[in-house]
This record gives sequence, structure tokens and C-alpha cells, in this order.
Amino acid sequence: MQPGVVFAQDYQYMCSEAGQNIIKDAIKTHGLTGVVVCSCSPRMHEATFRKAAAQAGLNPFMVEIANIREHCSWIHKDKEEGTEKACVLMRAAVAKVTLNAPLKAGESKVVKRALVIGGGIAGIQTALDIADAGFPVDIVEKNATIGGRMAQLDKTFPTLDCSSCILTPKMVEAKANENIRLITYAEVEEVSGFVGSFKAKIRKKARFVKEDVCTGCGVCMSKCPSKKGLNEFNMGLNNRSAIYIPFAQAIPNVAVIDKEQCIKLKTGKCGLCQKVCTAGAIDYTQQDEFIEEEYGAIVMATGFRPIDASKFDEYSYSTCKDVVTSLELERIMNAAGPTGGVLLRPSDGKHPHSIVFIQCVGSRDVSGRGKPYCSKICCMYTAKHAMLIRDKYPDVEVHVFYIDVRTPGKNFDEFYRRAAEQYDVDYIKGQVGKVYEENGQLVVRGVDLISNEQIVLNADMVVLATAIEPDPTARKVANMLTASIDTNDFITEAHPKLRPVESPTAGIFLSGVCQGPKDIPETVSQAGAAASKVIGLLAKDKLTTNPCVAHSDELLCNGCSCCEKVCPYSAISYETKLINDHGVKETRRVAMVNEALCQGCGACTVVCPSGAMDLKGFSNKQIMAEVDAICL
Amino acid sequence: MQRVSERVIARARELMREGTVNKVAGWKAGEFFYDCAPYVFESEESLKDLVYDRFCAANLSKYMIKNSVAAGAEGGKVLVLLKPCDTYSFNQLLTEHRIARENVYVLGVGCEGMCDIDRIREKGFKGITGVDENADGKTLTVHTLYGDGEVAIDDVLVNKCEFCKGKAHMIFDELISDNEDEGPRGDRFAGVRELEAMSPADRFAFWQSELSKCIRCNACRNACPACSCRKCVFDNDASGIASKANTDSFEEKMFHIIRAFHVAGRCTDCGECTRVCPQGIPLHLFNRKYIKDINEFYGEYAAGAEAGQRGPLINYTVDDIEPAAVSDKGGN
Amino acid sequence: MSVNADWKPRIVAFCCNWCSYAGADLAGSSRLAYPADVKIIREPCSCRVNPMFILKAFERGADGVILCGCHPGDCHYSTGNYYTRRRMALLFSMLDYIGVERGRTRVEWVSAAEGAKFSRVMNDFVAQIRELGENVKVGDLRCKE
Amino acid sequence: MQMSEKDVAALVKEISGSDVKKCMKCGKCSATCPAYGEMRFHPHQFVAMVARGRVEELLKDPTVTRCLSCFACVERCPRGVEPANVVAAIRVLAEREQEGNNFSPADVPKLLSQDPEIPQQALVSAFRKYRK
Repeated sequence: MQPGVVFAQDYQYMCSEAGQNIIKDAIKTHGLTGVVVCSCSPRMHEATFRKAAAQAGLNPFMVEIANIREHCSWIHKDKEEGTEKACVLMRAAVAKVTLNAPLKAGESKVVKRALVIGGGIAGIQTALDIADAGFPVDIVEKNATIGGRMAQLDKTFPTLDCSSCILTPKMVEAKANENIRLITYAEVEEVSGFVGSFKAKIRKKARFVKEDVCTGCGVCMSKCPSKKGLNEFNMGLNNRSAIYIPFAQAIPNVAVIDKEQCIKLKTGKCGLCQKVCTAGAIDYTQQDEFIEEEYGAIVMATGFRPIDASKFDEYSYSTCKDVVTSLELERIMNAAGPTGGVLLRPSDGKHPHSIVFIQCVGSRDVSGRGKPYCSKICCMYTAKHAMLIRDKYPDVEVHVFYIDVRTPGKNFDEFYRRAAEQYDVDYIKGQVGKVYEENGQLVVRGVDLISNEQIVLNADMVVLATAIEPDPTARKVANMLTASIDTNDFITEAHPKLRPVESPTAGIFLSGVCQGPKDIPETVSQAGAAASKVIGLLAKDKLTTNPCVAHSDELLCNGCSCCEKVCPYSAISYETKLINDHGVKETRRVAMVNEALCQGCGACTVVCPSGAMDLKGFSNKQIMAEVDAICL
Repeated sequence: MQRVSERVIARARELMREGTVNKVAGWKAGEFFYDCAPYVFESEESLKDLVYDRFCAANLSKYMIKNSVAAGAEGGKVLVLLKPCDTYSFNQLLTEHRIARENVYVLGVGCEGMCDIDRIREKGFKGITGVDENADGKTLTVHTLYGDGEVAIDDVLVNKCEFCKGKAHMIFDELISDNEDEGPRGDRFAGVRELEAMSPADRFAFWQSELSKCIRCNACRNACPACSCRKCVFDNDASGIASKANTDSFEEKMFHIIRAFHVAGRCTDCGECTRVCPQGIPLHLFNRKYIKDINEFYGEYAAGAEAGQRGPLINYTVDDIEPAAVSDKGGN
Repeated sequence: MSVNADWKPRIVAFCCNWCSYAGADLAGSSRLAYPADVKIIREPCSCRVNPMFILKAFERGADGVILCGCHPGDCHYSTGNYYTRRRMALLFSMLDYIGVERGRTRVEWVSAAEGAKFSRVMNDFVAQIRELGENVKVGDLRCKE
Repeated sequence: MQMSEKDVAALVKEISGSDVKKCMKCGKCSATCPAYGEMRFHPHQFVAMVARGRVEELLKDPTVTRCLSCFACVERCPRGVEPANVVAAIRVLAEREQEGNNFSPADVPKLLSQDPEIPQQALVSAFRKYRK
């Protein structure tokens, strides 16, 4: 046995009730001052064992875990080698635990207000659920209206009900709810603080329209002489005026002026909208405003966008107008879209007779042009599009090139089969190699892998099921929130299975596609899950803080300020005070750590030249002892 | 240097007499002419022992940590004589809030290079009784028991002056100097490059041979202005480094490497460590390696060039070089 | 290279709790094997790794030390690994300068999602150390025979 | 020494440097192939057959030379499989088979007269062999 070890026991399921009882009994029977559990990762059960120790009267921070599962038995095939390594890991943990000191968690406040970043269906649903529980919520939306991507969709699968018919009531509800404040046309600029008390600075961009005065009558839009702006809501397929309301059901139903496009703002001349506005809502002098607010929890619901299809020049997206993305097709199919819901091809406004859908454009692509993941929603929306077109225009031939058709989800496969069987959509197993224009005719060259033939099809329109990627703001927001992000810019969850709506950063929650590709029902259920986590947090009056924080020994502190400069939380400040060093009294400058702000990273400990700064729970001596034990 | 010397001493006396300062940190001749040691003079009378000659290499900045505070407590000021290179250390200590600036009167003193008695001896002189600087300012007359001889000053400079950083003072309240700044002298990284060109095994052998000479007298640490912690980590049990009794310890073996890292980014290359080492270990080769790397990786940085700088190790840029990329550079 | 046939490299890996330690956990749960010579020490952040720990490891006979943290920009503590990057660049350069080859020290950024990368990095690092053979006796730096 | 078909397949992988396991069977290589109609086996089949260790038929197939080495398949493969390199590896191996030549140098003029469109690749391969 290792020096200091008085009791050792083997048990298969240490984390079980019975296993925990063994630990509790041992602590009481042997009067243990430290416990080492050789088990799975501390990221899994450290909290469990610490709680058990506490129940037996031992300070929970006198427990250390030797990770002999994920870091040992699961990866080493050679039993002898593995066992040897397990012993070393145990030795290191014992060496550490003998130097552990009892720690006591502090307390910090919980601001009972939540911030939701993003006002799509994910953000709206999360906010509604939090608000319903009685907590105030702010939704910050970068666009002029809430609604997000779902507002742009025509119908939804697999029920084929109208997207805005089910979304609009939620948007209205968000506006009407007393606990929800909508901050549209705004972006979060800065976030500081930590779980329970974040401070956010929000920039509300100038709309040049008084939000509380505008009635949304729309007269300004019709009178505006500058009508050449690309209509973002319609994916740039038609134009809008410089002053505009994004779409009929926009919330808030308030106009906004595009300052790059507005003649008055660019040249000082015009001012027509101001003249026609009977409410007097137009204000060309409006400036960006800043809102500063404290929040107990923050939800990221930053959503997605389709990737740029022009990277795939073999599909001729940038050269042929009749090659469109699926989201563009949504707008073409939509009654409020550029064609009033009539299927007309963009180049000449004629009715198409043959449409080819290409799936997996940029999804499952490791060539560097696309995304390595499956975008998850494309198989289903392509089936939806194919079915809707065949239903409304039976004269149109529809071909779908697919690699796999992925339809896990309630009623999803049945939906796809209906498209193929009842609506006679031609599903071709294979990819398209090239789309090109020949004598004014779109030609699609693909392959049918089942019949093993290359197929050349004439098409009037080609629809690309482009991959989706996280909204480009996600990375910036995640960095601001110190939430970790994966190589595809999706936000990492605290645990892929067990904590899917939380970020590893305490107090940050995930809702919707910012966490990974998902469809509307999944988004809504995740939004609800994130809300319930937020509610659970906001329902608390106090939070216990991590006791593994930095601590400065004022007898050793030189007062050099190195630590202060590297602290990411401004948790270190300097104070000139009377120091009594074993009877020698001196007034000098020393570092002080604010334990509520300190998150325990340890950056300060390394820059401290005198070694005055140390980290509780990961002290210099403890880590040195671990190194020692490993290199024995 | 004769003329500057006389003016410096006269001005120190004057400042003391006027009451501008009540203490003077300078150099005092010891038993031998060449062992001019740092000394804090507390009366005008005692200033008769103040010297400033070719053997006043000691850097007095570090003494300001205690003396500036003490002077303040007594309601006075301390005068410190700083050569150009010493001012870097002084600034660095100001950056680190170690010196009560308001209690210090900095008299910048011109310097034309300090001489190393051992190097004079190496020139074959025995029984040296004294050294006089010749009027040309370039040679010394060496008086010995066996007659006089002459030696070129450039040949007997201490290491730090061989690679002088320049004749400009980075900070002063008053300046007595006739020198024009000619910029740095020699290539101070030549020694580092020589080592870098060797194989790792040869480098290890080199350092093993040098560091085995070390007797752990702590002279380097005691003279170093960057090594000015209230309590050194080597003496602090909680640091996980110190272990006083056991000689076969981590601290004992890695002393110089640890020390070099502790002063990395803060070391002004004042050269005191090498100068004071009784075993002649070229300790500056550690410090200059860090300085060279810092300059190459993160851009030129001179610790102490001004007070309040943010040192390279408490700073970063988002696109800093990766340690892996460093591996591909230089060395083996 | 190595004269000692029984020699097995001693490798210490410092991993930050939020990314690399979790990445190592993922390597484990995905059963992505790497040699048992690697022993992991958990740190809150890569910036907690004091160069003293690395010197200690080498002094105690380690053949290689690898430090893993979140990708720059993704640090759980936002800036910790930026400092790590500077410290380690300088420390490793210094270690090389005293005769510990650069191949024996490494910094890798491994996210919590990169179990495969963790395993690959460890396999690669161990292979590299095996190639280099036994390290110089850093502990004898001041003990010339 | 006689190599088994499996060993030959392994050799193809080695020569081509292509990881055929990466293929997700989307067929974009064949969809994109301008020589599709002239080849008995198509790019995706090369990848699939090599993955299954079925190289014998590929080695015997004279239309293997019809690949233009245009690298469109390499360019457009979303998984980085590089089918053209697999085809090239097959060709290299076919050339290496001293006895089982698809061409002999003497055949070249005849082949040319029969088919003036014969791909340059075929001729180059033959000339490469000539020099031995």
C-alpha cells in the first residue's frame, strides 16, 4: 500500500448507492482524512463521490479521482501494462490527496433575468418558456424582426402545414408577454461576469424609425424612391425599398431604414418618408443606443444559414439563374414570396417543366469546400419540395439525386415514401457531377449507381440542397461568453448525451441549431429543455461558488501586478495595507483575489515570480507531487 | 572617465549638503582598488569614500527597493548613481511597483565601460597594485610590484560592457555624462548562437560542465535586480520547489533553469549574474537565450526601456507563433 | 538508439479540464488506443501548468512532456492558452538549449470533441519519443562526473 | 511469387495513396466522368472493387486506359478518395505485369491505325514498357 493509505477496497460499481456506502463507512470506520476513488473520469462522477464524502463528514475536497477507465482500461489492450498504469495513476492521486486541504464553497448571487441571443423559433420558444415560469427575459435579435429562418419557410415537414401559420402566433405571444422584452436590430457587444451575474452590453442599432411611434402602416415603403435594395427575406430574389418592414408579420411591425441605401442618409436630400409618415416616426438623426443589463443566465440561439453554394462551381450556381438553393425555392413557393407563390423560374419567369434536386451539396464533404457533417434537414425538405411541386403542378417532372435518404423521425420515412410512391418523384441514387447551360438549356449530368449508368437530363430548374452552417455571429458570441465551440463552429455541449443544452461554461445554455443541425420539432424541444435549465438556475437564490480559486499569500506578495494583468476576470486587485509578518509590520502593496469573480484558471499562479499566488485544489505542491508520483 | 568621475562625486556631495537627499547609494572602495562595492552613504562626511571609476560595475538599482521605502519613512530621499545599463533595471523595478519613485533622486552617470580585474590578470600582470586610466581614454596603465605596463581597455572589459547596450540613460532626474549614444556594442547573441549550432548532446555536455562548477553560493540570485522577491521561491516551502535540507533535490539540480525562467521577460540583461559568479559560469547565456527568443518570436523587447511596459510573458497576441512552429526554427 | 532493452518511455501529459482532458475521456469512451506510457495530469487550464512542473518531470526522468489545451480562441477561461502558448514556446526552446531535444516537448490543442485527435497525437508523440530514445539525465545537469 | 488478389488490392491502395474506405458511395466521380461511356468500369466501381479486393477484372480490362486522367473525379469527390489515382494505380500494375500485357510495342501502329483516337495514356504506357 502507498504511504498514508490505511484502507483499500475493490468494488465494481463504486458510483452505485452501495459503492458510495462503502466509501461513507470507510470514512467513518477509519477516520479517513482523504479518499481516492479509482474509477471513471472525474468529469463524470467526481461530484457524486465528493457528495458521498461530505455525507460522511469529510470535506468534499479531500476526495480525488484516479481516472482508470477512460484514460486507462478502455484504451490499453495489454492488461499488464494497463494495470501498471492504473497503479501509477492511483499513486499520483494518493500523492495529491495527501496534500489536499479542506475547501469551503462560497456563495454568489443570482440575477433573476435571462438573456436569449437570437430571436428565431429556438430563441422565441426558450424565452416564452422562461417567461411563463415568471422570470423576465430579454431577446436580442440582430435583424429588424424576430422570426428567424422559420419565418422564411413556406411549409413544414412532415405535416405540410404552413410555417408562418404556426410561427406567427408564437411571435405575437413573445411580443405580448409582459416578461419578455424584445430588443431587435441589436447585437450583444460585451459580456462579463459569470453564472448568476453576467453583465451584458447590447448595441441597439439605429433604425431611424421611432419604434414606439411607428404604426407599421407601410406608406413610407410605397413612397420611398430608393427601391433597389436586395430583399434579404426573399433571399435577394427581388427588391425592397430603403425603408422597409421585413415582412408582413414582422414583430415588431416597425419600419427600418437601410442606411447604406437611403438617399436622405447618404446625400441629405429626399426625406420623403418623413413627409408621408403621419405618425411622425421617422428620425434621421437616430444613433445607436446601448443597453446594459445584468443576467443570471444566457441562452445562445444564434441559428444557422445555408452555406455559399457558389463554392461548388460544377453546379453553376453563380452563373445560371435557374440554379437555386432550397431556401430560395422556399421563397419562390411562398405566397408572400417574389413570385406570389407561383412556381416560376427566375431567369425568364416561365413555368418550369422539369426540376432536378441535388442533395448533399456541401454536406458530408471533407474536401474543404463543404462541411464534414450531415446537415440533417435536407432529405426531408427536399422530399417536401418535390411533393409540393408534384402536387400543385403534376406536369412538372421532378428528379432527386441522393446519396442516402436519411429519414429518422416520426412519420419521416412514410413522408419520403409518399413522395416517391404517390407523387411519382424520381429518386436517383447517385450524385450530379456537373450542371451546365447548353444553348439556353440547363443540362444535368449525374449517375445512377443502381442501374450503373451515367444520366444526362435536361432541366428547367436545379435546386441545391445546400448544407447549413452556424450563423457567422456564433463564433463571436461564443468567444464573448467563453463557451467552447467545435471545429465547425457549433457550440459544444457540456455532455453530448447527458447535458445537451448546456455549455461547459456555467450559466450558458444552448438552443437550436447553434448546437448542431436540427429540424423544427427538435429545435422546439431543445428550446424548452434549455428554458427548463435556465428556470432551474434562476429559481435559486444563491449559487455556491467554486472553491478552487486563486489565493495570494500576502507575506510573499511583491506587489508586482503581473497576476493582475493576466487575469481574464479582473478578479485580482491591489491594495496597500499593513502587513504583519511575524511581528514585523510594514505597509505595502499586495494582491487580493475576489473569490466570487475568480474562476480558478491559474494563469496568475504561473506569472507570479515569488510564488505568492497559488490555486486551491490545484496547488503547486499538489501538482508537483503528482508529477513526482508519475515519474517515480 | 576621470572627468565624469570628479563631477559625479562633487554633485553627490552637493546634493547631500543641500539636503536634496539624505542618503547616497554609490560605490565604496574596498580593501583593494578593484573591489568597489555598493554602499549607502548616510552623511556628507562619509562621502569621502565614494568612488566612481572603471571598477564600479555593480548595478545599484536593486538597492532602491529597500532604500526608497526606508528613505520615505525617514522623510528624505535617496540619491542613486545609475549607469546607462543600470537604468533598465531601475525602470523594470518601477514597472513592478518595487521602488517608491518619489523617494529616489536618480543621477545618471556616464560610463565608458567597466574593467574586469581577472581579465587584466589574464594579460599576464602579476602583483597588481593599481590601475590608472590614460588620457587617451582607451588604455590603462597597470602598476605592479614588478613595474608598470599598459593594456587596452577594450581587451579587459567585463562581459556586460563588452556587449554594452548603449550609452543612453532610460531614466534620470539629472545627468552627468559626456558620452554620445553609439548604440549597442558587439553582437550579444553570438554566444547563444554558437550554442544553438551545437547538437543537443553537446549542449547538454556544455551546460553540465558549466553548471557542475556551481557551488550554490546564490551570488547570482543576490545580485540580480529581477531576483528581488521578498521571499525567493527556493526558500518558500509552499512553492513546491524549495527543500532546504535535501541536497539531492529538484531545486538544487534545476536552480539555474528555474531562475532563468523566473526572470524571463523581466531580465534587462544587466549582466550582474555572470559578473558576480565566483565560478565564472556564463549565466548570461541563459538570459540572452530568452531575450533572443522573445525578440524573434514576439518582436524586439527591451525590459526596462521604459517604466510601465507590459512584459512579453504577461502579454499575447491572437496570432502568436505556435510552440510547434518554434521547434522548426533554429536549434536542432 | 536506446541501450536499455527494457526501456519504456515515461511521458507526462498535462491536460486542461475543459477541452483536452475531456478529449482524452472521449478517446477513452471511443476506445481509441494509445500507448500506456502516457500518464495524464488534470489541470483546470493549460495556463495552470507552471514550467516548474515540466522541469520537475524532466528532472525526475521523464522522456517527454506534452501539454494539451483548448484551441487558441476557445479557452474556457478565454485567454489562458494564449499565455500558455508563449510560456511553452520559450520554455521548450530553453529546454532544447540545455540539451532536451525539441521533439520531447510539445503543445497540442485538443478540444473536447477531438477524441480521435487526442489518440492520434498521443500515438504520434510516443512514437517520436521512442525514436529519440532515452532522454539525457536532466537531473544530472549539475553532476558532471 | 504469386500474389493473392487481396495483396494486389492492397498494393493498389499503396500505389494510389488513396483511402478507399473514405468513399461514401455517392457516385459523384462517375457522374462527373467525361470518359464514362468508354470505360467498362466506372470510377466509383474502381473504388468499390478495390475496397472489396476485386482487382483481377480491373487489371484485365483494356478500357482502363480510357481514363483521361482529367482528375475531375479527384477534384469533385467530397470525401477526398481520389478515384483517378486508383485507376492510375491499376494501370501501373497492369503495365508491370510482364506477361499479361495489354499491349505489346508491336501492336501500337496497328492500334493506331484501327483507332486514331486511342488515348495518349495508352501509348505512353506502352512506350514506358518499350524501354525495358
